[in-house]
Amino acid sequence: MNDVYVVAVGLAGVMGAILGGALPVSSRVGAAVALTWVSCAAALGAAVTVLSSDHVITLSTSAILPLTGVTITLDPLGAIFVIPISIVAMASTFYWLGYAGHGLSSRSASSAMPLFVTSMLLVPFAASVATFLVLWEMMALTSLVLVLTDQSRREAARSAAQWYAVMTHAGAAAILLALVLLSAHAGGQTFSDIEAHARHLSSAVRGTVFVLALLGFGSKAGAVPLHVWLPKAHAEAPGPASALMSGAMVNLGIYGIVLVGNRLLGGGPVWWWLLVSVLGVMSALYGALYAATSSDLKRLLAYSTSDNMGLILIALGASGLFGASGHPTTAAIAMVAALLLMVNHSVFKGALFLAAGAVQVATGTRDLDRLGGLMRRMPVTGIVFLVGALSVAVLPPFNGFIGEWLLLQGLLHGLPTSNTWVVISISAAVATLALTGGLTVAAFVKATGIGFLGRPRSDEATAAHEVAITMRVGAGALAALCLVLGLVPMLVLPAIERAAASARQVNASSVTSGWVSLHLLGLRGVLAPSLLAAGLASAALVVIVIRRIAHRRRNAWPAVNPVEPWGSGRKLQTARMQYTATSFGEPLLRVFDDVIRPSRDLDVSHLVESRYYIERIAYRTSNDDVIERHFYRPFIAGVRWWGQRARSLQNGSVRRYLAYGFVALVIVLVAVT
Amino acid sequence: MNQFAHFMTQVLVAVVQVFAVAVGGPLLLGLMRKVRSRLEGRVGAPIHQPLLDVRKLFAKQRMRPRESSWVFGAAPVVLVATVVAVAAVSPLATTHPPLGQSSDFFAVVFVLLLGSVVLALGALDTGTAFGGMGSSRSMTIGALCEPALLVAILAMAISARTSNLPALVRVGLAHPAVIASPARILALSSFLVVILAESGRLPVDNPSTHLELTMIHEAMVLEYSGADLGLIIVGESMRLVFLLGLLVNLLVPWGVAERPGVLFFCVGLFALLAKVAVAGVMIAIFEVFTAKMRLFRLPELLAGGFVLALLGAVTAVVAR
Amino acid sequence: MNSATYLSFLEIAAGLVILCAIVTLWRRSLRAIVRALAVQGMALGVVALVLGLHHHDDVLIVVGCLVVGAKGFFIPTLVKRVLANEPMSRETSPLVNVPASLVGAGALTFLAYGATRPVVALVSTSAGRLIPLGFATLLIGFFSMVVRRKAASQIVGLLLVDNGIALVAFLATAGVPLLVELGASLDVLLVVVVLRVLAVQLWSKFAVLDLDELQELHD
Amino acid sequence: MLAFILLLVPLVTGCVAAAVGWRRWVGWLCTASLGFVLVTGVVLATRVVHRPALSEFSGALRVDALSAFMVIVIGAIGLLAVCQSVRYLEHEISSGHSSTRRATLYAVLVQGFITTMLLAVVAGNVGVMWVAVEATTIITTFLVGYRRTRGALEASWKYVIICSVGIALAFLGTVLVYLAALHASHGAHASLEWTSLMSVAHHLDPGVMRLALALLVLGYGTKVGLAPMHSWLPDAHSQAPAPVSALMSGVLLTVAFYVLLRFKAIADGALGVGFSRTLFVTAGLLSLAVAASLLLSQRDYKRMLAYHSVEHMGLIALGAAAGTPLAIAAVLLHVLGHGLAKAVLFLAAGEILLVEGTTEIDQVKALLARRPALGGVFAFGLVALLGLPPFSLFISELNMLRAEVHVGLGWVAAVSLVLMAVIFGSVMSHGRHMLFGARPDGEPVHKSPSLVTVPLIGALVGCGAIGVLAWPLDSLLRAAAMVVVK
Repeated sequence: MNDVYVVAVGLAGVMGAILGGALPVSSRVGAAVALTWVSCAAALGAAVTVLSSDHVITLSTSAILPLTGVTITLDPLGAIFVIPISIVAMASTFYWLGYAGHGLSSRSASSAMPLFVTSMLLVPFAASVATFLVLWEMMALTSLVLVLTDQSRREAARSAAQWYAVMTHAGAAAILLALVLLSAHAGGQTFSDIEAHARHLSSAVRGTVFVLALLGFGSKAGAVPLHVWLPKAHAEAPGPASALMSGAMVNLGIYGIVLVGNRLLGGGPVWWWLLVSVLGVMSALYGALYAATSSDLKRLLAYSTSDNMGLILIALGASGLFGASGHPTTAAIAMVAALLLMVNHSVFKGALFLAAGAVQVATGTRDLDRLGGLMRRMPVTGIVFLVGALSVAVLPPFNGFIGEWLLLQGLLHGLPTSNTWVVISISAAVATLALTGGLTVAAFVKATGIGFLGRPRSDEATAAHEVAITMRVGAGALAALCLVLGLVPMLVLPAIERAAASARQVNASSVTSGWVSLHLLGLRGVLAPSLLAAGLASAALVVIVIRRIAHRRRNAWPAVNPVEPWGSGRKLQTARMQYTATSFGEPLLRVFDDVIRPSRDLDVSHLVESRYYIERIAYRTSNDDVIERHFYRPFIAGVRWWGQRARSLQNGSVRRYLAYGFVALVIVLVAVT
Repeated sequence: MNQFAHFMTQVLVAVVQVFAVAVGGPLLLGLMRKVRSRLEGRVGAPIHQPLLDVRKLFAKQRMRPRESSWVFGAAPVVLVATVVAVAAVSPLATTHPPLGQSSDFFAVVFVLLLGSVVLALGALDTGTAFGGMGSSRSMTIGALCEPALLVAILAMAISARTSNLPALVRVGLAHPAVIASPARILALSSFLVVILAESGRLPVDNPSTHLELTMIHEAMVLEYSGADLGLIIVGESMRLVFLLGLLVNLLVPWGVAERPGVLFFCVGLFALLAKVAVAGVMIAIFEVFTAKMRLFRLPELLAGGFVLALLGAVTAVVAR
Repeated sequence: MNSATYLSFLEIAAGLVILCAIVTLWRRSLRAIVRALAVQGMALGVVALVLGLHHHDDVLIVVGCLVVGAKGFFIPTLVKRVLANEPMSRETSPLVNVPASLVGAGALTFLAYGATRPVVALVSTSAGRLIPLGFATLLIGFFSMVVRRKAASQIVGLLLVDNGIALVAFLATAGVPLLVELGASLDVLLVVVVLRVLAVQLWSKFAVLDLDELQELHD
Repeated sequence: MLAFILLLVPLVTGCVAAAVGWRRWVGWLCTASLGFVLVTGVVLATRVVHRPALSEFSGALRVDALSAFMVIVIGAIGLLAVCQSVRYLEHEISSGHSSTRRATLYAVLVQGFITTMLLAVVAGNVGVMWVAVEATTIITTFLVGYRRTRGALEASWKYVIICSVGIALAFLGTVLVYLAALHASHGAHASLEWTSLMSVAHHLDPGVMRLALALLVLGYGTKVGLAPMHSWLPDAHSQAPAPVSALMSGVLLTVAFYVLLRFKAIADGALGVGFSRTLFVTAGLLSLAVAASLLLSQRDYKRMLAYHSVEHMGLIALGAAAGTPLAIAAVLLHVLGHGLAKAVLFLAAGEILLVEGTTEIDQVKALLARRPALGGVFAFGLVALLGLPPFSLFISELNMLRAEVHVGLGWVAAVSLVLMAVIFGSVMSHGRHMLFGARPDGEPVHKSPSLVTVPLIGALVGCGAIGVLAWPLDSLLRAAAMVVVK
């Protein structure tokens, strides 16, 4: 029975791809979405089955994939990754129904989307090296096709696709090498073989494998400094695709690290997890900083993805560190926090990217400096974005807060019991967590406030209208889920605990309990998210009532009177006088000047007649990615230089070509004797 | 029946705490102004003047900028609601506040942060340069405050092995040595810096300025009028009282009601008000002798707060 | 034929093969080079004949006669036709000058002796001691292909390589099986024909003589 | 008789073509002859996959699983190339670049080319294999120079000179193997039969075999396109008519590699795997490095494809260096997958050259927008060639790497992955310039003839299918691998 789920996931995806590529434009998106839903539903069914019982789905056949065959196993760890992917995928594809008319109904896109979703869903099912890698590469390839949707119109999309393709390929090569090393040393390519043998490998091999896997999967998760493709590709992908990439695909990078580090290798020494934590700290800080100073809506969201993945890596690292120093309870809490952060991130980042996609559809731009006033024009999208923003800013009563709280509790209780190195790194992690928290709040106040509030800053924003109903429903569902998970985290926590136990290869034991208030078992930590929310709501109600009573009692003013705002005495206020995203981020940019090193360009042209009169002032700042500028660009330039030099190897002279052979012959003769 | 009585008691405690904070807030503002005036050689307005101001504002017309959305109107409500919600469940007058078991320090901080965020959004919704400016600056300060605040809480929580607020206060009562421990001293000094910055006091922001270019907080609320402005004044002053209340209870917990009983509670309430008043007076005296810092020198101050907190956390771990 | 005369004939013929190879490096006149090639081909045929007579191997005698005919007369004639196109039939400026080439040839001969030690050890007949000469011829031929610029010189170089290999084949194994030997010879013949056709076309259509002009296809 | 008929059919077809001259139906007849080759290959495969080798004419022709597999490769890719030749020749004739006489010559030569390749893979005698491989050089020289432009003649000159030297070295290697075999069997019944060489492999003199194998790798490596003797390859492949490039790159290189595999099996018997592993690793890594370096600033898309062949031959050499049954099976799968993908790409490149009139990457723009079908085929071909699933090159590369790590060549796998990533980056960048971009205003969307696109899409689907489905190739691959691995 359970095998049916697996077959259905794969089959529905392939059928969706075929129909999406073959049907006429009127019906292809509908068919693709329907089959994607079937695929998601089957995956969800499998995941729920696994999580609600101790049953593990396994399936293997040698009829598919020559020389290796396919092995499928779904355990609780995999299942917990399947769930958010399928939820985000269902919402995004439903949203796609409305988005399709805006340039996402080509054959290639309709064919790639179901395949993309299916390969993402199946990655956690994979239980052999070959199966995993094939699905992993399929996922990369199909998402690349989606990033390329706008290639004929936008140079940026082409460039993003190239960055994405090359970085992903390099990452996949690292993963491939790691898994192949494991399988070669373990003597079998199924994960169960590897698990059985990996503990007996030499520490050098284990360390190499872990570092390679961390690099490869870290790049997929957007960990700094391997993140450079992410803000480009996630920003350029069309709405539903970017939601899937940022809300679902990056999770699989985390999955890979847990899979290799915890499951296959069965945990490791302290330095592994210090490395993970350092990667997490860098990603979180860097991502938050760039999110806070970026003025492109989707780029901001993408950097925030790096930031959130950094938090998850910190949690994973903390879990490993606590585990390695013998503190199972805090290790368990940190692992649960990591997985909860992952689930939460999927939901709110999905909602945010879908809302951003809606903004792009309605206004044709992602530039925050050209937006504004959308809350009145697109109320549903605006609320979705606001909810997502409050979630990502870890504010109660939304879901982001629960994960952050759990992580803080894990760190708090783990700290006093650890050794010096762990203490130092965890303290740094806490400081990072705190700083990124603040920066994220600033970033999302900016995104919401500049993008949706105030006055429209361009004609496009002025003319914006609310988007199609399917898009609103798709995005709204995720936003609603943000609230639900924020109020009742117990909906997912038991499943996450089971998955965390499976990841750490211990017997499942609860670390939290309570539907209304969340208790940490064995530690003094309680949170009552739903009571908190109820308190907030009733307090707000009371305040509103008081405000209304105060009004009614005194006089009969019209409720609220719209007026021109104050402009230092100036009568006319234009939208251009508002703060823009750039000016909003300016103070932070100044504070972190030394890190970001923005290039500023002040261009003053004076009147010819007198230097005291100024004709025009042009001021430009650009804060392109400093890691890209200082590490990637020189590297690319170096490779290009070599490419130019190497051309002389093949300069056309037949005598030179013969000389190669002659020299080779002489060398061979000398070597053989 | 007994449960119902217990429930009603809890509600009553909550209401009284909230009421005390709500009335105490404007009164504290008045007190601080009074002290300041006296030190500057003026008579100054009566201490209850802010209460009168608020009453007056509630009677005035509410206006909103032409292009603003519902967020503008919701901001003051959320601001007040957040303080009310946390004031109800925090160990202000008693160490057994309603829902005290789940009154978590982190949760309290994030709920308060929700209020600031919504206010900043409301400011951006005005569609004016001042709103954006105030919002941007306050968010910058907030972003730099948060690390100090979280690490300060962590430093205190590490030694107590919990971030539960009543438990933190009770630890101080049970083991006075904890209060004098370097970890808590460092953390509380950092907490103080954060309180000053967050509630817009000198040297971070001048609450009495009306010069647009130097305004931070005032720039944000420039467009609010009538009951909305009244709510903001109440909300902001409540937040100050609440945070000072937490600070004094963590620093000098004596007097707070440890056991149930009306008498204990009243003593606790009175002690709280007295301690907060003293703290307010001290802040007012400090403000007389302090000038506002330049905006771009603020990171230095807040970084100092952050380092204090971090040192606190590290000493807490080392001294475990 | 007694073994002493057999050996001295063999040594003279094999020595002639390598001598002709060195002559091709020495002389600049293309006609002289082709003449040396013809002599070399004949000497090679003589090696096969001597071996055939000594071992009473009729097949090898036939092969020897064929080699004299093909490598001594037919192929050089074909190569000469290429020269007919060239007014200045001299290798004017080789990449490495003549003295250096000769030194190089010496070094290559040393290398050949070094490299063929296992082969000589395995063969262990008196004829087998001459195998390094075949290798040396091969290497010199390859070397001259690298340093010479004219199309005809390259063809000659290729043929030197081929002759060197044939010498090794005769000396080491008294000839590979006939079918393979015939196929190989036919292939060499065809290659020369192909090269001649190409050289003629390059000259007649595009006036290309110097191989350094053939640098249109490059990266 | 099947192997003999297999050789006879393309030969007779070539004779018929020579006799009647170029007609359209002759083109289809030639295609049918390749269809016959493919079918025969499949039939042979079913006969030998689980049974001993077929032997005809007292061992002169010998078909085991490896040969049968190579016949299938030749048949499949030959079919594709020959059916595209029809369109190529008709276009050449109609545009005046070629005459009927020359078209006849082309058809005859292609059939001869196929025959010699088939001979190389079904011959039981390594000497005959050498003769056949050398014969392919002579025949293809004329095919490379078919267009008789200066570039074509230059390419054929380089091709024939370099390959002749290389193949001469291979001959010397063969002679030395024969010498060693003579001494191993003490003069009795020494022959160049592969089976008899294998039977005495353990007694062959190691010193001579080392020299022989080195010369063979260098010599046949020239035809395979392994560095440092690869240099003829970009010129010849870029100048030859597209179907010929497809045949050369897709099949000829791997036929030479097939011969090398046979010799490797003999040498491994005499020397152990260490020596051949060193040689193959050196050649493979060098090829990868050369391909990576020269692909970086490549400006000609046909040359780009040619260097890609150098890369893949390097990968195959590395796989062969590992030498386990899994590695060889993966190598063979790679041979088929690479052949199909490369043939598709060269044919698509030929079509692009035909319609765009240039081979410069910079001059070709926005193919996907302007010519969706052709651009799509080219794009998917590149995807296949870059080793992404579902195409079979991914799974074969994966298994080759697995085998390499398994035998302790982990560093080789790592270096090759780095070089492959560089190649991925540069090919991606060239592909981006050719494929992506906007259609200029006013230019209509061009349709490509279905005669071109349908077979190419079919081949791509085939390349994907063998990468996904284990049946029916799996058992053949394993059986073929066991032929050369003991």
